[in-house]
Amino acid sequence: MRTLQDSLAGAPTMPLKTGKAHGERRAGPLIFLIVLWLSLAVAVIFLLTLIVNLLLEGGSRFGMPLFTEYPSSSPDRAGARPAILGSIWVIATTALLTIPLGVAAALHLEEFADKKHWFNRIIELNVQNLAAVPSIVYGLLALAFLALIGVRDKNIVIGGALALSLLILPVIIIATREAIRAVPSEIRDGSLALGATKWQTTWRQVLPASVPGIATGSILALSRALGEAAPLLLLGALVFVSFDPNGLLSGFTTLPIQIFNWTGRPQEGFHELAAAASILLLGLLLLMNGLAIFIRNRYQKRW
Amino acid sequence: ALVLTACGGQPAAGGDSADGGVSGSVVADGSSTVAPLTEAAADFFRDEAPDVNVTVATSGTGGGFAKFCAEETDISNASRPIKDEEITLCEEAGIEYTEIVIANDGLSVVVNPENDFAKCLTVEQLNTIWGPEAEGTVTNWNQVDPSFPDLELALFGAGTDSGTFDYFTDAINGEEGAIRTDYSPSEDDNITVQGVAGDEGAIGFLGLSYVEENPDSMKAVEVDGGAGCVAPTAETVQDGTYSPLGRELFIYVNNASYAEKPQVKSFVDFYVESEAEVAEAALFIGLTEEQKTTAQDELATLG
Amino acid sequence: MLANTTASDTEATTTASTGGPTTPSGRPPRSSLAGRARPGEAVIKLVLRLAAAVAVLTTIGIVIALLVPAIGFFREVQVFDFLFGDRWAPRFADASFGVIPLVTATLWTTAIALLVAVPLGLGAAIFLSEYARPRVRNTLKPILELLAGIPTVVYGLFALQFIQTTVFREWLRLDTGAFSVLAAGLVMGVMIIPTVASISEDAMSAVPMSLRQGSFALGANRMQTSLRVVFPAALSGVMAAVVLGISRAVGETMIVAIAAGSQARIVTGPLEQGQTMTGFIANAALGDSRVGSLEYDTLYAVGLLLFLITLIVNFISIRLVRRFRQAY
Amino acid sequence: MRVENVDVYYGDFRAVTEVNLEFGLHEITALIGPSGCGKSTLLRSLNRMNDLIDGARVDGEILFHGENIYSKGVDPIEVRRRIGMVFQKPNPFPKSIYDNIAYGPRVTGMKVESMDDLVEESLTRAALWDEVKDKLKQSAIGLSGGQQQRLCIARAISVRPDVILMDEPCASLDPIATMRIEDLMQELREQYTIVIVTHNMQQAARVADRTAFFTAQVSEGTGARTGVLVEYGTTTQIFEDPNDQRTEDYISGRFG
Amino acid sequence: MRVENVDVYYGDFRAVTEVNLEFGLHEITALIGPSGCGKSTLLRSLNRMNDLIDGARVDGEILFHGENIYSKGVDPIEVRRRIGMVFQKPNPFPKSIYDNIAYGPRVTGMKVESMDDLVEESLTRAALWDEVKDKLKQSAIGLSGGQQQRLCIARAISVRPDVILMDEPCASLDPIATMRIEDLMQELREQYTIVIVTHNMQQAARVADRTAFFTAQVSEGTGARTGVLVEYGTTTQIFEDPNDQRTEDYISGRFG
Ligand SMILES: Nc1ncnc2c1ncn2[C@@H]1O[C@H](COP(=O)(O)OP(=O)(O)OP(=O)(O)O)[C@@H](O)[C@H]1O
Ligand SMILES: Nc1ncnc2c1ncn2[C@@H]1O[C@H](COP(=O)(O)OP(=O)(O)OP(=O)(O)O)[C@@H](O)[C@H]1O
Ligand SMILES: [Mg+2]
Ligand SMILES: [Mg+2]
Ligand SMILES: O=P([O-])([O-])[O-]
Repeated sequence: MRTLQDSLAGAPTMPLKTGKAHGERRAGPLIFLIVLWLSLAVAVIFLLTLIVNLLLEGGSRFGMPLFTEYPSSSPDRAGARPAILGSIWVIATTALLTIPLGVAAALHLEEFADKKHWFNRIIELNVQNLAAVPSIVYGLLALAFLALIGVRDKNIVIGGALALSLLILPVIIIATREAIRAVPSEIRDGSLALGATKWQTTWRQVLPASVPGIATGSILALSRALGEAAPLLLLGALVFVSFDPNGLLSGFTTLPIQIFNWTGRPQEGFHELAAAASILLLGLLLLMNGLAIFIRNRYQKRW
Repeated sequence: ALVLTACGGQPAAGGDSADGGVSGSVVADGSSTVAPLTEAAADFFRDEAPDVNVTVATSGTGGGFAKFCAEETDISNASRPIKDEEITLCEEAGIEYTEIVIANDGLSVVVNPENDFAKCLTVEQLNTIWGPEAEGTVTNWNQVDPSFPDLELALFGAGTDSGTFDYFTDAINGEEGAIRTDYSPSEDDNITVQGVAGDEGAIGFLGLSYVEENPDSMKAVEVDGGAGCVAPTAETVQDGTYSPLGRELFIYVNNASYAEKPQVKSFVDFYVESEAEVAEAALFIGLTEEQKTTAQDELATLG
Repeated sequence: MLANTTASDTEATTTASTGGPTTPSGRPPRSSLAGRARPGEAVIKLVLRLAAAVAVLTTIGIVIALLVPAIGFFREVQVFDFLFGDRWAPRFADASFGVIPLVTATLWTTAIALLVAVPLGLGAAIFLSEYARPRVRNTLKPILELLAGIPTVVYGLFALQFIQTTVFREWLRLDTGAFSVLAAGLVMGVMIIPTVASISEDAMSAVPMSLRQGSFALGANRMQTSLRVVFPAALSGVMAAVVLGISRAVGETMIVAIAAGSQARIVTGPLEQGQTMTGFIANAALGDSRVGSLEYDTLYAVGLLLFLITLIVNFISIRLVRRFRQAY
Repeated sequence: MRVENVDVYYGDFRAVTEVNLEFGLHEITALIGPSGCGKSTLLRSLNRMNDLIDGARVDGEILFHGENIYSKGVDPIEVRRRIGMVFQKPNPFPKSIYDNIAYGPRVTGMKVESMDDLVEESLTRAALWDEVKDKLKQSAIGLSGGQQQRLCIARAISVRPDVILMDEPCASLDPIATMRIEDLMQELREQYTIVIVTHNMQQAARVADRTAFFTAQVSEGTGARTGVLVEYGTTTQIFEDPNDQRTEDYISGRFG
Repeated sequence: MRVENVDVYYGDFRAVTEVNLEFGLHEITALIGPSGCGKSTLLRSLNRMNDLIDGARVDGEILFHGENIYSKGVDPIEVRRRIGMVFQKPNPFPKSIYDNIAYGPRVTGMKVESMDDLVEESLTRAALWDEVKDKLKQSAIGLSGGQQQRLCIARAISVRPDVILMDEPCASLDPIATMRIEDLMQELREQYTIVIVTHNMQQAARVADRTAFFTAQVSEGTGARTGVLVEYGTTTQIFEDPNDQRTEDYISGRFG
């Protein structure tokens, strides 16, 4: 065996410090990085422009009257109170309809269903497909359904909630499934090995552990429903409502619909109101998104 | 489902509330042109009777009558008189109603503010532009009048469900519903406003209120119905010289509703009583003395 | 609630052991291992299964809801005339039902949206997955995702009033009217960026670290690694993202209803206005169509076409996603 | 507990072939063998945990107190209560220490006079009581790995099983924690029949009364691999005087 | 190549402390030691692969032909080209065999007269040419594990590095494939300086000229663990006559 000294002798020297600019700093990679940055920048600048635009246009109308006043033929007197309350009614109803249903469906698919069974495979495929169905088609569905059961005035809270529920049900199912899947199988095994039944395991271990994920997914889905206008348009929700909605069968309008309605008015004041209501809606969505992210970061366990 | 049908969609059957004021709901639908009037009335009415819920939807005059004759609404807003087939529909359903002229309007033909050649158009010229024969052939202003510049026409107007559409086609093309189809029809008049504002060669038709409210976006042309060029103004409309496009706006009241629902009676009474303020707030032209008396007489017969 | 029921069911029949286990294997068992009925459990399973079946019912509902009026429509109008006719004037006296004009407008807005969303979305995805540190990614991603949460009405107004009117007509002095498929498509594209970015990023993040290490160890830089190793490996996922973007764009309603225009005509350029399939449905919904009338059925015929298009597109997407899931 | 002619399948794949074994009462039996030879598979089939894997199937009989746990009418849930299991990675529930122990008795509807006493007893038997008695309400996730594993053992004994199965219970623990668990096994053996899978031959030699050596056999014809039991006997015999060449090779580290 | 006073940190955690080593030219050096003692960490710091890990940091000097690879102005990409690396799990790109080999020369902008020749030469040196010469256009994913690993070696030498680092290159391979890789290392050693991390002491004894033994040291005060170099010498000396008690314990299997 050679000695270390021997073997080190005669090492060729080629400098590592090349004259050229370094790997990541060469023109190509740099330009590429700039292009990537720009992709994000365009999106963010767009977002900012949109917000600034809204603030400039609607800022002056963003005040108490927007929250407390009813619509009016005069922009100076008009507010979005019924629309705000209508949105709350519709979204709350949607939440009550969808979350239990979506969570139950997800539990079935993830915990109980035999994944190879044709029925469950159909359900699975279906859920994926439903998530991509255009929202306006859900409006058509709700419209046809209400017509079928003979409801005449389709512009009612439960009708709107029905359309939006169908719209976000697949989203909630998918989010819940992901949350459930993130619960490690060791937890399930541990529970089952103690003699717990499948449902006990699901109810006492899997579900509690996936609550943050379900909450995050549901909030995001509901925030999408909150901003939807198209399916409600089909139910004829484009109305002047001068009272507070007060029940499932009450007539209603929602913020997006009110915004759409106001922009259709001739008076400039209404356009400002529309912008102000958009600020409100955007604020609400920011809040919901923020809450979802907070829950995700705060409660989601790293197993 | 049964419950929904039974309740007919709106809460609270209505009636006199304990404190003596009226309560309950009033459902209005129909013309989008007339809607601002009814909304203004509802707006003012809220100061009188805060417990009455007035909803105003905008399905267009035709759509409104369809619902009205299906007994879904108490009041139908209309920008033209009821048609024979609609009368039949209501008769078949056993609906009795009363027609009330509630305001006047000058159906305005509007062009882009930059347009300095089309100051006055004859009914023939309008027919040349809008007639069914024009479809696909009349596409340039210079085809309307050789003195007009070489500028492409862009056409905007009311959609087929609207009374404005019916009235305009009848007045200009001699037959209700007869019109070229290659224009942008919309139930949302603001689309017409934006369309005309955004295209130098644009021409459109809509209610006078939109013109008054958007002087920067468009200007109304004078119309020559055979007796010289007349601009649409409050006076020319009221005295009938703005012909053939001066028109009356109507509400149709369900007699049974008026008799049986105190909230409908007090709302309609209030509406007719304060038509001048309402018309002003909604940017329409009020009734003449004669028209107002007729309206009050009509109501009196209903008791 | 439910769990309590099951627990007490169980309690009634369990023979709880008392002492320590002492039975040698030869002796008879202390308690039988016999199964027992757990009715609560069975009911719950049924309920869950029913909940899942709602998904199927919804689809069946959609199909029936669309099909019945659509059949009514096709009794009056030839399928061929509908699919290949080039004049769309369903609500006029002189009616015709050629859907091609609506389809061309949809194609234009979708194509423009993809031209915006695909490059920008992929750029954002590569940045987030290959360049951004976790903290940067955790801030940027929610911001990006906000774009998907903005109500489409707000987008629509922005497209019409700012992009079309202020930017296109005032600043750029483009020869365009009040509406254009370009403005609607651009804004729709921005709306879709998060969809494309988020799914492609998932696909790229799923590429095993070892491939990146292999590339770096050969002296490749980040750009080369991203473009030549990570991107090709994530290709099917990226395709799925694009395909999902397509179905979002085809189905988007309010933006096109507000900003693309409402004249059903064959669109031949991006600065023209045009009515999309969804735009037609929304516009028609503003009026009123009686159940059973031809106008009503027309809505559903277009709705059915829309549904079928997104269905086909989505099937392609699911297949692609499955491919990239299988790859690792 | 006796295993008779057992084959275990995952779908078409036969993971374990023709195993015959008898676990001695109040003895510790170690299952050893190279990776993938089906030790975990066999262990999981002893308390029907394999039922939960799609396509898993057991042929042959596994007799528990003379009753085949796979025969019709046997409730797998009862089987699992009576035959406890401890896993390779400690898997405490994300609940308090107390609730971790109380979970089993609660879900199985065990009649207990005082849950507090049961919790204390279980933790004491698992040699964990002293360390956690002041923080029973704290989350079990906060415990160290070794403590977590002992908690899992305490949890397993809380439902009073007869048999405890352990699948590499010390694989993720440091040597000191491992030693504590080994000591604990020695104590538990007084009351329970224990079956342990381990990769660590020293461990098998230290704790087990009997040892079963498995290996993966490749079929000449099809090239399919399957786990077979090579040799079973007292630990001393297996380690000092194996009958089979393969056992000797494995033990002496020449292969695997 | 020389390692001088090197500490490697992950954030605040010091994974490796005070290592001094010199790798002989055209020799194979093995790094051995128990799990977690920082062998991979050190290896990765030799070609700046650690740069890619957030928070990873190297103190001290690593001299390559007398030049500190961490000094300012050194291009880490050039370092990696000159010091190749082969990983534990074969990681061929999901491309054709040909493209796998051609990738390195292409991305580093190497001037090659004929890429075909270079591919053939690299594959031949990696003793893979005969097996794949007829399916160069097929995906590398279709190869067996051992072939994939040789492909990765071929890929590493395609950019003509001076040094090849290998992190447990045979850990996921069967004995026959392992033997082939070991033979290959012996051949490559004629031209390259090789540093290999292995868990398999027999392997170290078989292939390495020199061996460095590392262990994880737990600090008395803080309880922090860090990797330290215990002993470095010719393989024969380390295995037959270790100076340090810990080395002897490890080699004889008494610990770890
Ligand atoms: N859920 C499963 N589905 C299909 N095959 C499986 C499953 N689990 C294990 N196998 C296969 O069964 C065989 C035996 O696996 P098993 O886990 O029982 O081995 P083991 O002896 O426990 O190995 P180790 O020592 O690595 O834990 C292996 O070939 C494995 O791939
Ligand atoms: N990316 C990382 N971030 C933080 N800590 C790390 C990272 N990679 C490794 N470590 C830690 O550094 C220490 C040394 O790890 P390393 O992988 O170098 O050990 P090793 O000797 O290669 O072990 P093995 O033989 O298991 O591969 C370990 O404590 C490990 O947890
Ligand atoms: Mg195992
Ligand atoms: Mg390592
Ligand atoms: O909405 P219209 O007044 O045009 O019917």
